Amino acid sequence: MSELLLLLISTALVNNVVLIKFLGLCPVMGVSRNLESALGMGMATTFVLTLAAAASWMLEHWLLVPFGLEFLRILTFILVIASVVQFTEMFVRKTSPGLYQALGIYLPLITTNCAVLGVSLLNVQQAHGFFWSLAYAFGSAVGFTLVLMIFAGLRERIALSRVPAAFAGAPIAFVTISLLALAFMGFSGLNV
Amino acid sequence: MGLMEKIFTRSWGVHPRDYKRPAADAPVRVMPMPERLYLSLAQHLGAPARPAVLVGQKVKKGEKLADPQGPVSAAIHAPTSGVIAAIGEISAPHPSGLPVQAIILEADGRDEWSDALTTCDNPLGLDPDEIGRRVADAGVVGMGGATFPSALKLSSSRKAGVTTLVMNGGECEPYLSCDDRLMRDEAETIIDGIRLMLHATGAKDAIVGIEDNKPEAIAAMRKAAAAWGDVRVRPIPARYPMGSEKQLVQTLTGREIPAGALPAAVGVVVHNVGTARAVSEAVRLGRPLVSRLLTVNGGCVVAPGNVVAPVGALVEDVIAFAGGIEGSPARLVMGGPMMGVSLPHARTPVIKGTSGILALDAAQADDRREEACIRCASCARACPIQIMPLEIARHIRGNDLKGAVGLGLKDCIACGCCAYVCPAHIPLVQYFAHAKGTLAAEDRARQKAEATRKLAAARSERLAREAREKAEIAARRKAEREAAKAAAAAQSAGGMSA
Amino acid sequence: MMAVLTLTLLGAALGLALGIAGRLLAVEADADVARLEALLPGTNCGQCGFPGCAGAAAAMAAGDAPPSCCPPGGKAVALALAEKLGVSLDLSSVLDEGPKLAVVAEDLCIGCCRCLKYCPTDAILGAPKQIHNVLKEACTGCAACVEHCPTEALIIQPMPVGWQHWVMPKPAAA
Amino acid sequence: MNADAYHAARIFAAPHAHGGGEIRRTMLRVQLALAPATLFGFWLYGWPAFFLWLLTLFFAQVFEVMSLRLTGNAGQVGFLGDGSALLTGWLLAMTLPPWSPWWIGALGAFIAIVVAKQVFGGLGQNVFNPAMAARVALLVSFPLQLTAWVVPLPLSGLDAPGFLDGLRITLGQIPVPDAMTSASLLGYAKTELSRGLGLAQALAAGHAPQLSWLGVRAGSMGESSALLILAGGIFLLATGVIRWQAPLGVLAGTLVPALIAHAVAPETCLDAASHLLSGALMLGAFFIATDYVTSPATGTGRLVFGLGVGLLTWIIRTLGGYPEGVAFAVLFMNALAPLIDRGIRPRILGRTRSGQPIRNAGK
Repeated sequence: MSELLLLLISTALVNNVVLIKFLGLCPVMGVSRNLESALGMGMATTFVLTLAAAASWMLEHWLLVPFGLEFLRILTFILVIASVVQFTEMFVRKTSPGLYQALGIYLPLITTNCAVLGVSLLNVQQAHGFFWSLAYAFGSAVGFTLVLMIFAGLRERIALSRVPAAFAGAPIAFVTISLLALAFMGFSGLNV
Repeated sequence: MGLMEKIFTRSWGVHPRDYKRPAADAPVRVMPMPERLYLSLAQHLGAPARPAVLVGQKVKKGEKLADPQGPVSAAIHAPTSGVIAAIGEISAPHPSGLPVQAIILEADGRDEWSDALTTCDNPLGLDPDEIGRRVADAGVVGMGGATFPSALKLSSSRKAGVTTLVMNGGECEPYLSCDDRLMRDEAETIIDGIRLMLHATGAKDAIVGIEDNKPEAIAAMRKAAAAWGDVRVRPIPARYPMGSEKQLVQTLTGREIPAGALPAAVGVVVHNVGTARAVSEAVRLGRPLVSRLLTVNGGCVVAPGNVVAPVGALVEDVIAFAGGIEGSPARLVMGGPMMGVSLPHARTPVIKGTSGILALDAAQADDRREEACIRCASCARACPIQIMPLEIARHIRGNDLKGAVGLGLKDCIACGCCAYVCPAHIPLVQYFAHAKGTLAAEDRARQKAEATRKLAAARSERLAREAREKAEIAARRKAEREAAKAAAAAQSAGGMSA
Repeated sequence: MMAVLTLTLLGAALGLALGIAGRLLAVEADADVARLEALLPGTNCGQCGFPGCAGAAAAMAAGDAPPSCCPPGGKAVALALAEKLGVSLDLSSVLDEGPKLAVVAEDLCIGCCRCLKYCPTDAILGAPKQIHNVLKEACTGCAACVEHCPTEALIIQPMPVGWQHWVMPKPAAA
Repeated sequence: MNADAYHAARIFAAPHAHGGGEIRRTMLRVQLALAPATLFGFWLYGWPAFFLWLLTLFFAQVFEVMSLRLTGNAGQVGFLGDGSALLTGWLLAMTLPPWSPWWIGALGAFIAIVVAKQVFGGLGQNVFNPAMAARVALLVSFPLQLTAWVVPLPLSGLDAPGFLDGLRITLGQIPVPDAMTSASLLGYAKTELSRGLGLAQALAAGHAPQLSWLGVRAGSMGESSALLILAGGIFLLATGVIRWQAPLGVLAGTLVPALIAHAVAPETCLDAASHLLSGALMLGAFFIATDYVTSPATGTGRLVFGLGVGLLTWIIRTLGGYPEGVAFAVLFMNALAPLIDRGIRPRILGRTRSGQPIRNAGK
């Protein structure tokens, strides 16, 4: 139990999927303009990541390995991820039209969020068991959501700052996230 | 303030240097009647009054010049006897200096009271509604500066069933001392007015809150109130904005007024001590509100002090009477320095709510360049209603008015504490005033859009109906013609067959 | 062979699942146009170049018109539309000089009554051979009447601001 | 002059009075509070420390003025400006190894002033503490230079460098002899632990925490004397420049876990006094975590912020890869500050915490 907790902390902070592994930067830059949509995006991605990790584990262990089809891994994983994203999109559209509008193109783009595929593949690579895979995916997603929300909070503040015209918009966002990555480096080597 | 207190207490408000003395200790001077008076038709909260006199008409002191228009409005009376010279525009006592409709009265120098005034020797025997009526007839409005029609406040308090009458003798604004002076000199009249207001509102008791930096006023009021069990005088700590309704009620009664509600929501009604005096004068002597005590003060005033000035006197006349100006004033302010309005020039009239006229020198006005906010949050600590001025101003700066409202912009009482303490000299109150004004303008635009949308819909409906009617008429005509034709054909056919 | 079969089956299974989910989570075609139209002034003045406010709303919903296409609406309407449409709006592109008003030049008006029938809000009062007048409360400043006046007696002016409605200027940012 | 000659220069909004507070004065007070510890640092580490301090301040101000010129905001307040850049440079100099070469100071000043502050729009607009951002960037980029702590000279047998030698050390012409460098207490503890030694054994040899109060030991100027830093902090508290929430939070955030951990595992966890008196904790508590711009605006928010800084510092020091964690902890909490500000707001008078008007409880 405590090992699972440590895994969560480790994946969320020490090996943060965004700031240390540099996966899933597109939605972090794209959907961090305000906190509400960042939270929505984080939850949607958490859902997709965890579900995709579960589905891909089952796919890997019940289909690909028994039939010797490992070469289809990336293809089938993407298929599963795309379906989960499609489902999430329908769900969000039905339950929260406002969030659906706010997330815009970035919602279907979760499909191409490399963090999702990356985590699924890492799970296979590191030969995690089923629950371990789930925890690993969930921890990564929590780390993703954490960074997304912190970054959204910072950008909300910066949006009202007197940023020089040359740096307004994307440049200042990159400067900010680089400094944020510096802050996360403090966790490197954390013995948990 | 002790060191530990300074470090650990969460205190609202500010302790500005008050500049009240020596003006407060100088005896009251009565200003001679100027040759012309300019009576703004909008000198109270609500709709402007409607003139009830004609140009050239002779009036006596205390005669009604303008009637209230609508439920929230107040009558205006002649401050002296004379002739109506004109009804026209004059620069409003307002930062914009935009014109306002005014009755211009040429004084005849005799200053004769009208002989139609209704006096009353036993006003406590009157019906409470009758007191309200007489107060309304006298055009009494709140003298603290908000100028809400007092009669309306009396009657609505009665309806709301308030139990406590809080009398505002706080006078927390620096420089001003007219309420202080009034309480020292006319405590008996004020107490009488308070007792009339108790009668009119149905409240059980009255608490007079006076800041503890006015010991003479406290003593005078205590002495005058000693005879009455239902009027208590309570010293309160001197702190700005103690005279603000929410803060005063909380300090005196411990009750917190809900946001957006009147004090009546907690069973309290608040009146200014100056209003009590005006009520007493109106009911006992039948005298309408035609003059008031105001403080002339500031570094550029030669002889600061309190002056009885007729409503409608020009600011420049009042200042000239008070000894005139020395040096060049950095700002001319009507009201107190924290919430008063800066005047564009001195050719603007005194109104019923004018509690002071200040000619501030450069050091007092402290007009410095705005720097960037360093988020020190001094403003948030000073804010008596505990909003976050720094955050709200940031949103307004970035044109995010919706965000500003979400942070409590509409709760702001514009007391000015935030801007007073800001080390970056950010004009926070100006940001808030701008935002509130813009939101109000948007509201008006929205209401107008609603109205015009209805008009447009009515018009297209009318056009459709007209077209339909035209078509019906055409169809009927056609049918008639065809019927006639058919009849004719039948006739001719019949004729043929016959 | 096995690979093809697996992929086909997988695809079919996921497709079926999504199809069912699509049924269960169906969202009715949203009433975008109606919601947009509700935000417009509704005077059908035609300044946007579309046939009436309904036309403009349809064009905006289809993305053929920017949210700033309504001149009488000004900044407020443009902002509301942009929010509904979920697009960001460059406020500098919106020409908003504040509310406007049509005014009759009394020395030019010949009382021909031609303008009356073009006013979308019936804001012009007038009888034949009488100088016309514009009802301030009803006029939206849409300028539909201007071109129909034979003597150019109708002028669009900014709405005069009284001191009660005066807005404190925003501090000049340091 | 007569009143009728008066014409308002422009539209003035209320209030027409001011309490007299000034940004420049606030900055000056903080600098004053830093002075005793700094002077002590000069005495302790000699001329190189002074030159590094001077150069860092100089470069900070140069970069500030240059940036203001470039963004068109220059010349409004004179060369010294509001004093904020000098303060940033000063704080940075306090955290650097005192014998660092000049370019460490210059680069640090560049990162602090240009990258972490002016790019965001200058004073008040930055989201990360400039001095700490620069310190972390330097530490990550030049770990060797940033951990070369010299032994305090008054106690060492070596002669203190003179004016010229000091200048040459700062200019990088004379390498700092190995014999004169030593690990800071936290670094030493970390290395010894990684070598498998217990703390009791490791600390027996010469590192006495009691010295921390006086500060006569290897380290930066900012950690040299906890006592003088504390005195500066109390001065700031007394003058109302800072308030108690953030410092208390930082100290408590480190103290509590340190006490517990040391009681449970004295061999692997440093004692509380060492934690409190070493590294940049005191400086961080009173001078860094109290930075208005990058910390939350409410008292409660600042307490939470401080607790976070303190706790993260302890975690990084005890469990992490770096011996010192104040700078990282501050940066991380800086990033959280906007969220804390959104979450913790004072209750508006007449409203409940959720923003609804209160019910008439008083009636």
